[in-house]
Amino acid sequence: MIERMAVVWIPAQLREMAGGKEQVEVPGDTVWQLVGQLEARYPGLERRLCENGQLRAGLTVCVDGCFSSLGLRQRVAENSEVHFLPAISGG
Amino acid sequence: MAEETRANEISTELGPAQEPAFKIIGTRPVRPDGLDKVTGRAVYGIDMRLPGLLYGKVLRSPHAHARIRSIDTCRARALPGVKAVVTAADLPTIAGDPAHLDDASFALYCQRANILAIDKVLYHGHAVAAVAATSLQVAEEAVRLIEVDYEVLPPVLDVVQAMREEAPVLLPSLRTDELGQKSERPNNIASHVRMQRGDPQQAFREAAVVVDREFRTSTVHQGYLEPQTATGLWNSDGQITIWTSTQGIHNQRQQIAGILAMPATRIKMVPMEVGGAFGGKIRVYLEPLAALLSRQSGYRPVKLVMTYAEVLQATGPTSGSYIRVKIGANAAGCITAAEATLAYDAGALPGSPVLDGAGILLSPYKIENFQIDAYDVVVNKPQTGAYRAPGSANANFAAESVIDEVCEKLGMDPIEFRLRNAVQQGDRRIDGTVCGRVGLVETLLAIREHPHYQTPLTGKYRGRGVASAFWFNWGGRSSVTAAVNPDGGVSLVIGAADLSGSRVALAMVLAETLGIHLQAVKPVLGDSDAVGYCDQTSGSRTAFSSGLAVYEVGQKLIQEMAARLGEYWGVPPAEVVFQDGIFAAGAERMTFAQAAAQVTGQCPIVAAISVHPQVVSPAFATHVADVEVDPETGKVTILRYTAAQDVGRALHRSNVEGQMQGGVAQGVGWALYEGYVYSAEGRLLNCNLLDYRMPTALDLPMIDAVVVEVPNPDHPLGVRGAGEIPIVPVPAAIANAIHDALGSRLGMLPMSPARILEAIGVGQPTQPEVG
Amino acid sequence: MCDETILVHAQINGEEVAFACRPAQTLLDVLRGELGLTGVKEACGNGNCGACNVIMNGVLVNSCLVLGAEAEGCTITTIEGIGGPEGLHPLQQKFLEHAALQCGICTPGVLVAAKALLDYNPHPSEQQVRRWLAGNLCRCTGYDKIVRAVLDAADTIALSVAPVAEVSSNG
Amino acid sequence: MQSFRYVRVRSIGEAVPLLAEQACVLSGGTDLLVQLREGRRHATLVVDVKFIPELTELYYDPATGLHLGAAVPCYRINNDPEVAHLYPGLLDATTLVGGIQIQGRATVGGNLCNASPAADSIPALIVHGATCEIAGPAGRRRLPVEAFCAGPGQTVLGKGELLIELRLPPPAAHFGAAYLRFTPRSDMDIAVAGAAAAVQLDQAGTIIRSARVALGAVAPVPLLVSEAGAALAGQLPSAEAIEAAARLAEAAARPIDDVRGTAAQRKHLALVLTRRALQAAIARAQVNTLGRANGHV
Repeated sequence: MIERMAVVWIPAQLREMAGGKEQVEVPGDTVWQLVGQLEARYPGLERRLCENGQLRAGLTVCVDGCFSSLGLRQRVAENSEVHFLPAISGG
Repeated sequence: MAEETRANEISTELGPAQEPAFKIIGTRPVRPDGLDKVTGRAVYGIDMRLPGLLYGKVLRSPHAHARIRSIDTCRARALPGVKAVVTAADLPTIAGDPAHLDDASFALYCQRANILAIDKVLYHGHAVAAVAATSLQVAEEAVRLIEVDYEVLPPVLDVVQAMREEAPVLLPSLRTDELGQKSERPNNIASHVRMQRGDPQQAFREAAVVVDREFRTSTVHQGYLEPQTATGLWNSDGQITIWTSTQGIHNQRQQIAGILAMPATRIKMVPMEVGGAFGGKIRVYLEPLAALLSRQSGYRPVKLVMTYAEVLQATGPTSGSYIRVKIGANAAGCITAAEATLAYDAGALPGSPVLDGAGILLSPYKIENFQIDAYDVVVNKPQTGAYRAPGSANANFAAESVIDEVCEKLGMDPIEFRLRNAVQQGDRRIDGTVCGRVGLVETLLAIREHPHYQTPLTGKYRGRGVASAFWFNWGGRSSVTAAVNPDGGVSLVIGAADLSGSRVALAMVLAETLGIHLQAVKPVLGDSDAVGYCDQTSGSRTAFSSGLAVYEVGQKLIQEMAARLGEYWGVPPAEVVFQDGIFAAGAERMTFAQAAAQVTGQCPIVAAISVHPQVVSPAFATHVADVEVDPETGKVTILRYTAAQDVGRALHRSNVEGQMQGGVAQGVGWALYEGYVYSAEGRLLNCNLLDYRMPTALDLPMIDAVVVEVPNPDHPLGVRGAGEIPIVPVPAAIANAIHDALGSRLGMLPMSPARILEAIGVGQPTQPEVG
Repeated sequence: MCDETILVHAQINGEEVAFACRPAQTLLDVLRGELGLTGVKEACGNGNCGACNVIMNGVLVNSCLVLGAEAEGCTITTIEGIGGPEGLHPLQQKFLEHAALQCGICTPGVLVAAKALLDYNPHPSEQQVRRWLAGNLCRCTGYDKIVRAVLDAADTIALSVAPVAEVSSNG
Repeated sequence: MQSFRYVRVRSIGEAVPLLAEQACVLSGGTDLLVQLREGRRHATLVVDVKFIPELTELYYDPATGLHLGAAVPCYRINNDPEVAHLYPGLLDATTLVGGIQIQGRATVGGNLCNASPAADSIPALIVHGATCEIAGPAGRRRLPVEAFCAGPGQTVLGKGELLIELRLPPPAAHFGAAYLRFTPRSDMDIAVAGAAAAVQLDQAGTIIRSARVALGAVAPVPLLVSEAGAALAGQLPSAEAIEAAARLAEAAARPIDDVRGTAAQRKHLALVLTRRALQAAIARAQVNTLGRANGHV
């Protein structure tokens, strides 16, 4: 069963931990699985993005231009682009 | 033009996409709630009256930074007519060592500490205690009788000084967050976020032109005229009702529930008319105090209204900031590299809009190599709140000033330069995501072809400035309920606060969808128990998100009525067709009103819809300003102002123009007149509307609002957010116009007459107003 | 210590009214409190915003800078006294048609000021409207539609040969 | 607002004895009520003087000049054809104070007694050569307006004394006066700096016989710069003469930094505004043959 591959854009402050890469292609069906794969390759990275099983407060995940309200449970498609961005709501 | 220009085909013809024929959307009907506003009958939060009402007053700190040793309220409690006195001791306490709180506890600590100071006062005006009495006069007297023993500490007010090693530390449990990693030592930098792509250093080395400038901007306030107010009743059954002037009844209910440590369901928020907000009425200030005072006074209603001095000292102005921007471009006029450092003061508690500023200042343009560093820094000033595209007008002022200088050095027309670099569908945005269909190019073309830009500006000390801008916009959760009346009218209950005319705009969407007259739709605001959860009205989201909910509730009503008519006509519902307000199946036909009379008899027709749009299309704008500067006094007069903005689809055309004109006016105040001025000890010196100068009718010309409509493919009606972007490019457009008039560039906001005189060599340099 | 109260007689919006007020109470407090005329708004509280405007003896004033006691024997018009049983004043109608208001908190003060202007100068220029309304802050509209609505109302009144309004004598 | 008693007096005789204790005079109230509310002034008694006939008179007598009651509100001055015709400097000031609403209440007497260094009407009164008519327990006295202010918010009024009236001498032909101020916004602001100038030309309207220059917001009190006026006497109204006088005004200015402006800015504005006030005053003097309207049309 070949899993779907998605492209995760690594936030600038975490690239050092991720061997300096701007993007990393990892397999997974949900954002949570992608983060697990990244943690396997680059230990310590999950703790920077998540806290007690949730995305850190102030972060939101954008999958293919869609700001997901599901957070880590958001499903991803083949070649999905995943970005971790600041949550902004405006005034 | 140089040969290797980036292929940037621009559709130069400006025709609108083919327009679906709307009957009501896009027109300018009179708003139904307007009558009460022009006759003085509209009831705002400050107009609240109840039998047995008590009046509250807050004691505020005269110091910018001090430890509270003790608070003696005995004499106040003894004053005849005083019914309740509260301090931070009356707030639920937070477990754990204040110096080592986890993120969630620290956030709750900050919320509570801003309602009533806990152990320390952190800014001039910080609330220390509150009193409720039988009259405002008695309450004011009682506040004077409260004795507080302060240990005054050195304040830090300027964002750059606050970042230094030796600066006094405001919050012992605050450690710098580097995307999930905390610094060892407590300090005033709450967080640092970096955005980076490509190799900016290499790109700068290859650039034909590089401009690197520093900017300082002052703290400014939203300037709504109705001060913060709240009337609260904590009843003997434990249920709380709050009448308030807010942008978000459900959001405030959650805040109050957290602060008072109680379930949100026990709190009912009743939305009164709001006398202006612009982002400043999202956070709670007086609501928890009203509730606490009400319980302690034997369950009597308590009303608090801030004086305007309190509004300026102790609500949520936006950040004073330090911004450095460096931009490189090749000879062909393409931006090849950019660097920016933004340090925003968050006021006393973390949470400045530095990430909004960092996210927008370069976003109108395609840039492959950039690095942006954003610092959120606490200082002894009131905690910053949101203000119309928070943190963006000051960031745009910095970036668009540097871009104007790059154009000047390249000898390029500022619009041509922006057209060459404008982000379009398919391009990679600064935040890394792929850009959808947007309207920046169309706004640039609209300005280029506008009579204003086509008419040369002549005369000494006169100048023209251009600026473009990006704003994210926001989707958020919206809920509406609609019920069909037997006469074919429809009541529409809206969750979103109506700050400037959204009731009529949303009623227009429903009337258009149902093919009925606008007057047949009754838009009303529901209290927090009468309508589903609705995020606050902010982020330019209401027309976009609540508009989507209203469109969908209209569809649902039609389905429900079609199904009932199917039963009535004895045909499968799928055969019942609805077109231009007429239901039909075979030979059968009924107007909406006829159908309503019939089917509501069978069973009432009600529909409730909640939405949370996930794809949010950003707003773009391009403005042009003509100014004249008196070189002897430094006074700036705005001769002409034109704003072009892509709104996707205008619902109520006058409302959209009004948002543009109002945003420009606030931007003019930010650019030329407004700014907090603090004493060295941290006292706010201009906490009144005489010395906190907001533009008057005499300071502005007519403002030409050019409504550009590039329909948003991710919305059934093509709507995009429009409320915030109008303020963003204004300081930059005026700064660039002043440079065109005088030849010198100003790096500070406000561009006050004294600073303009200094820029042309009169008088000695003024240090940035401490504020 | 409750200080003595003063009984004040005045004509407000065409009706003879008597009210008791403390000497330190402003006319604005009285109008909104004792008399329930909450159309008169308090924003800045010290004469810098115009939201509390009333016409007193034909003169446009900030009611926050007048003591209740000073109203003795005066004739006062508030927003509630503009327009009447037969319908809206042309200014009110034009403000609605032009969408010359958004949040509306400044609107009562602006309408009272605009009425005082048109009583004094029935054909003002744009600049005269702007000078006359400079004392009425508005944070929502940027003033554009307010000025257009006042100019439009002036034309409408001139056309309709409005009844001769008592002439206000502001400077 | 802390509480106080209010009394409406009908005569000077009724007012003077009341002013002895911690009382203050209420005429327009646009400064007093703000100060009482913000605790910058304290009073147990407020004496409303708006109903004393002598304080509310406004008339011109060719022999004695303009009689301006201390409690006459600005709007009455703005609407008075005599003032517009004969005292353009005063009119410049009274049409600038606050906004239309403030001019509906604020009085020149109140503006003078408030004694703000940045007051708009005081420099204008000074260049018009106004004198103050004061009543008190020891009877009446009169003094030139430039001697009335003693410091920021302080006047020379003794205990129980009341300002009754300002008298502005009748101007001769070829007299002209003007008042200008600088404010960042076009209205509603308090002067960052102000300058008034008055010029009396000779019969032929060519030589300056005498001149007076006064500045606002550049010293603890509104400042008569006599050396600037003296320098102009006997001169042709040339750019050089005007510049020299303006330089003297700049030199006399001793401004401070505050929330409204910087000292350097005010020093510079003293020069610029004096120059412009003199130009305006001279232009008005040249056309003023006491026959035709002068200044405000």
